Amino acid sequence: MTQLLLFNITNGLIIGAFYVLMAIGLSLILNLSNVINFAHGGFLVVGGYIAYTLEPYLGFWGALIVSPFLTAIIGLAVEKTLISRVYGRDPLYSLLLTFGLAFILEDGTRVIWGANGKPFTIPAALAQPLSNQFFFITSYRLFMVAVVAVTIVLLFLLLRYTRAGVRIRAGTLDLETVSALGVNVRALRSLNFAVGIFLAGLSGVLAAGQLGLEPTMGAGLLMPSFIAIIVGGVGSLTGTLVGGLLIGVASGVTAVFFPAASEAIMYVLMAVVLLVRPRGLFGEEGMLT
Amino acid sequence: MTKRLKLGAVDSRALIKAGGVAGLAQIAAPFVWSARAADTIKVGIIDPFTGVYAAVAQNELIGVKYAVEQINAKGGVLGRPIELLVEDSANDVGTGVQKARKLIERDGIQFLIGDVNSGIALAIAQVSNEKKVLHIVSGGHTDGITGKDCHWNVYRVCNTTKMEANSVAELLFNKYGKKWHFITPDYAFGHTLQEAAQADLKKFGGTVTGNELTPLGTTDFSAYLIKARAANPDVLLVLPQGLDMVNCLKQVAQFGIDKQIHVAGLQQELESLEAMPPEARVGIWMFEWYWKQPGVPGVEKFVADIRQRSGGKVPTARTWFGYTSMMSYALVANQAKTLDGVTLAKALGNFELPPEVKLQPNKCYYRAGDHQLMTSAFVGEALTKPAGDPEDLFKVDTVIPGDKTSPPESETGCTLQWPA
Amino acid sequence: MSLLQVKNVSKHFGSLVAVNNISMTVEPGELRAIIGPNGAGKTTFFNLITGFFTPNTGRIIFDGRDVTDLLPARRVWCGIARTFQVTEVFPELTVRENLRISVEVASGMRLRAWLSQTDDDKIRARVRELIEMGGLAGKADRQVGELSHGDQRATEIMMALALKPRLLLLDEPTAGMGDQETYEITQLIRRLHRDGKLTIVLIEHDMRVVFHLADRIMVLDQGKFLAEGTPPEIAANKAVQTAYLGQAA
Amino acid sequence: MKQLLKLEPRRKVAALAAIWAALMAAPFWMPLLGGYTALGTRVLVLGLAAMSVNFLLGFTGVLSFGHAAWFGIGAYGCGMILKYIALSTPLGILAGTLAGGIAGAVLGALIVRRRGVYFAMVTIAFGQVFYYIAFQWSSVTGGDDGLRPFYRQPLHLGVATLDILNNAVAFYYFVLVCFALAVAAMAFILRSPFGRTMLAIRENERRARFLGIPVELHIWIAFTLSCFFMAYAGSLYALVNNFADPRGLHYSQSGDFVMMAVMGGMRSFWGPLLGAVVFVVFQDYVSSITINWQIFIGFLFVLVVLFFPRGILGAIRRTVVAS
Repeated sequence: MTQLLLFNITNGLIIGAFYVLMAIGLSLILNLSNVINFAHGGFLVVGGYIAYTLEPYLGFWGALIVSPFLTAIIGLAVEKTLISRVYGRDPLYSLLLTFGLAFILEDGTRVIWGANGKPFTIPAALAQPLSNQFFFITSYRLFMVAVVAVTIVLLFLLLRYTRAGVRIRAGTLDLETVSALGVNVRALRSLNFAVGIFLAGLSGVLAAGQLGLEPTMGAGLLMPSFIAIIVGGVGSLTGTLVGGLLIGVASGVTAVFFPAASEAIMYVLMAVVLLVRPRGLFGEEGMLT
Repeated sequence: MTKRLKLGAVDSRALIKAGGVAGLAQIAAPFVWSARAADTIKVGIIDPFTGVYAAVAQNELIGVKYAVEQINAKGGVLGRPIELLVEDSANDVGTGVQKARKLIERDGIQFLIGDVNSGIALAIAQVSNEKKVLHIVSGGHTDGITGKDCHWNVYRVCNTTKMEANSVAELLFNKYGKKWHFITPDYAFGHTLQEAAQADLKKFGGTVTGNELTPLGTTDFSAYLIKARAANPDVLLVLPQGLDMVNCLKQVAQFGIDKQIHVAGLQQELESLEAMPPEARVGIWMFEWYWKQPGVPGVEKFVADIRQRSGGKVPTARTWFGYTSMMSYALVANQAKTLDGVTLAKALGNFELPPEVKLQPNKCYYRAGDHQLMTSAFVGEALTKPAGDPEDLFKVDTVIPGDKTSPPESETGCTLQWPA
Repeated sequence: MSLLQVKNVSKHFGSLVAVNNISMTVEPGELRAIIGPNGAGKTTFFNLITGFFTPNTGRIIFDGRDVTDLLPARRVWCGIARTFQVTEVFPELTVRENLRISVEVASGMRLRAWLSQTDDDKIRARVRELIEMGGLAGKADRQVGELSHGDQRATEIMMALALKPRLLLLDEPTAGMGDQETYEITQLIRRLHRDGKLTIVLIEHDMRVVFHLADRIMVLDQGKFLAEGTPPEIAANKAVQTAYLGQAA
Repeated sequence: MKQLLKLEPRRKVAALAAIWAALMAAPFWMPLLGGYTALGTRVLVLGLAAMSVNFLLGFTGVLSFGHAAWFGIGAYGCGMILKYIALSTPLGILAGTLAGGIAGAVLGALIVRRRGVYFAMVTIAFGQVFYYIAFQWSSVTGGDDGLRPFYRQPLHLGVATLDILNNAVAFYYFVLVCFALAVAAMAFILRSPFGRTMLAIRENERRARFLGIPVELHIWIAFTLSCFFMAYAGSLYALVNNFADPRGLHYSQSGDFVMMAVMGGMRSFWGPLLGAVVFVVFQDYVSSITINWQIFIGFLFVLVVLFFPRGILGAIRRTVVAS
């Protein structure tokens, strides 16, 4: 029993790491631009399908690197033409806009790649369990965790040590002041959005290696990311990180004892956090409330 | 890319052609349909063309359209051409019910096909029953449709979950072993499928080491697989369908579980196998219809014709479901020389499908007592390496006739209430 | 007894001390002005009195009752009403509707789903009275958002007045106004104070307004108390001059 | 409502009369335009739901993106009564309305301090809780297969029996009466002093607070009322379908309701009904033509957000004012 529990906690952390990658992208966009990006799952799927299309030409590794960039470029185009128009307006409009975008992206992938799922092949070296004992820790899942870890460390370094990163962080706290200091807020938001979509694209490639690649796969992954953000606290990327891992573990462990509640447990966790600490685990008082 | 766009275009074109001139008026002025010619026989199909069942629903539609083409080329039904009206249920009951009412109340269809989703199929069967319209459920497997929720006007083409379980159980038991562990999708379809398989297993004297109920839409199966492996069974039965099954089998293969435990399941579909990487295509399964049947009359022509209409893809079981549903109506109506729903529903009982429609070696007929089509099960193994054709992903071992897999009529729980 | 006693309140945001150990006593019927250079902490001090923020230290006693920990709405019920530096009204509603809401809330009818004819008549009469008093008669049925700055300000003051407050706090009532509007608002405040016997505390930058209206003046600088006294006393105060000149230089 | 419909009183009366006349005659004129009675009934129910969302969104300024949850709970409540307890349509509606309303009241108390985009997020997430309950507690709710079978029951009106089960037109009028009751209640509340405090909060929350309105309490009441209306609409929806299924609780359903409200015009009382008409008919029409109708719906969203943020009625009013 203890072993089973231990297995599932480790396993939950692995799942959580994946939620984190998606949630951080969502969180970046929410924090700076006050936009809940419903289309995030759609971009994830696009990233997966682009990787699937590139794989025969560039191989898995090439696709892994190129696909997120292409997804980010699509994201940037969407931001420039559509989303930038609703900045500063009632959040209602950005919600509806990205909601509509989600429809377009899902049906768009269906038009381009077909409704049936696509087999996305990962290198044989990654498709192996590490040991017979810990069979659920495959090299692919370890690789996934490593990619997530490296990406997040890089992201935090970027936010701390580059000029744009510092501005994004400052803008999260007080956009008006940043704007008053002469920073081009428009460009900053575009960059930030592109980074967020890059992360969605990367999540898409990673997900395609483990899950079935289908136009509808993004919608199911969106909600856990939402909850990761709420549990961690809106406005805090560290919070999103912790929140994602937490719900991963909670859902992994619940699946053992009470599988019907493995989704619901995330929401229960969220409800408890909201009751005890309304701003989330790492949320700043007053932010976005 | 152009393939899909073409299919979209075909939709409206087929709509127009199917009804001759009539359809054009509908596109141009959908709300003023009284102007349309009235000499066509309208047939409706409701299926989830968007959402998680989109792929199988779209294949079904290809089959229905092909059937309409064939029927109209041979003079239609009672000399009148069939006009096909296609409606998307969007995998939503409310939408499905509304579309059913629209097709029946406004468009005045004579015959209804659908839905892939069992829940929606049951809901629209309620509507078709209320309106006394002949209805064939093409792709919803839940037992109730031809069991305790059966209606006089509703027939079903695809298998019941009991039939699926009965077809595979014996082979699985003899070949793989007697300790079974289930991964079951947590909804009615999964429950009945699992119960049926478990009952068979008990009959043979085997044991169940566990049953993991996985919520529909589960993406990560690792927690369940950890538990299943710890139970150390001989066979792991993977019962989820569609995307869930793809996810599950992908993870099974990556964890190397298939190298320690036999992996198998009941219902398998070409759509799912095609969505999986080679290493995930393992185990014993049943197909409800398979495109490669050397020596069976009509199959080769059917496959060739469908390939022409689907951008080179072979027909799947779903394509055949759609085709058979549509053909059944035309055949029975031409035979009975009437469009009256009650008469046709009566005539379809014990109706046997001719070779060019059944496309399988065994006898294939609608059972009168529960309105279930006695169709064969194609039991065999999934192929990691395609045998020749890239879409040949399954090796058929045996083809078991439907009346061997189906429980007797008396056990289905169906009592048909015919209108007075 | 004093109407308002503020005792040694402080408020800091992180390391920034916005209000540092300030006390103030306001007598019934008094008109008190608070002045000081930008960043002196005047508005924060106001926000502490009205419950927008809770002070880190110190107490606030209103009419003998400790209101330090009460929520804003409760302080309004005690009789403290305020206006804001940037006019806060209901812009898409008419002047009449703005005032009607205020009157209904003040009459304790805010949760009512139904008004009797007598109640309705009373409310309408009171709204008319306030419209007259604020000099808004010709504009009563226009959306407040479309009105001039001065009229919006007058509406806001009338909304506060509709609450029948015992203490009215005005945060820079003439901010951003032309001479004519400033004059009209000043006259309005004067009427409320002289004729209505209303106790008023106001923050103001325009020294003409301050010296014209105030009974007593308190001066803040960089969050700290600098001086208090009658207008002539403050005018003569060396520290005050330095503070203002210092800022000017 | 004078402030809501900025039309001359006489024109307002005429407009109201026209709306009710159109609704009452719908079963007769709709077939001429290619509609069908069931579509009319559905539009009424979804329109009522959109108006309930707008009760909160348009008149209190609070955006709930999880309102489908209350709609769905209403549907399940009504369905469960009919299926398990009693064969009575009114009892079903009552139970559904209470179930959804009370659940909304409890949850509202939990989240009423959140604002703006955060409030929207929290409502989505909590809405999904109920979705998952309906989806996964299959022994009670029927899970993904939905709750069935149950049938709306004929109404016994003392002297006569109204067969709303088999007579589509009779059922339409039954729904219309239910619709009228709810709409009248909404209009009544919005004209009351409490209704005006809702407007006050929408217009300027800070001002409202410093007028002495306990804003959280008032938002909670408005939220709860809106949940009751929503659950009421949901109960009717269960009767329309003779079915309740989890998709009715999903956040995408909430999105559709919000869209109807915005598309019709959130500042106006009748806007959401108009939005529901346009949305449902558009979807019904496009999805019959192409299986890729979702793209069109997506573009409709984009179009409305970018070019008609005030909705159809808002745009019309603007033109009227400008001319």
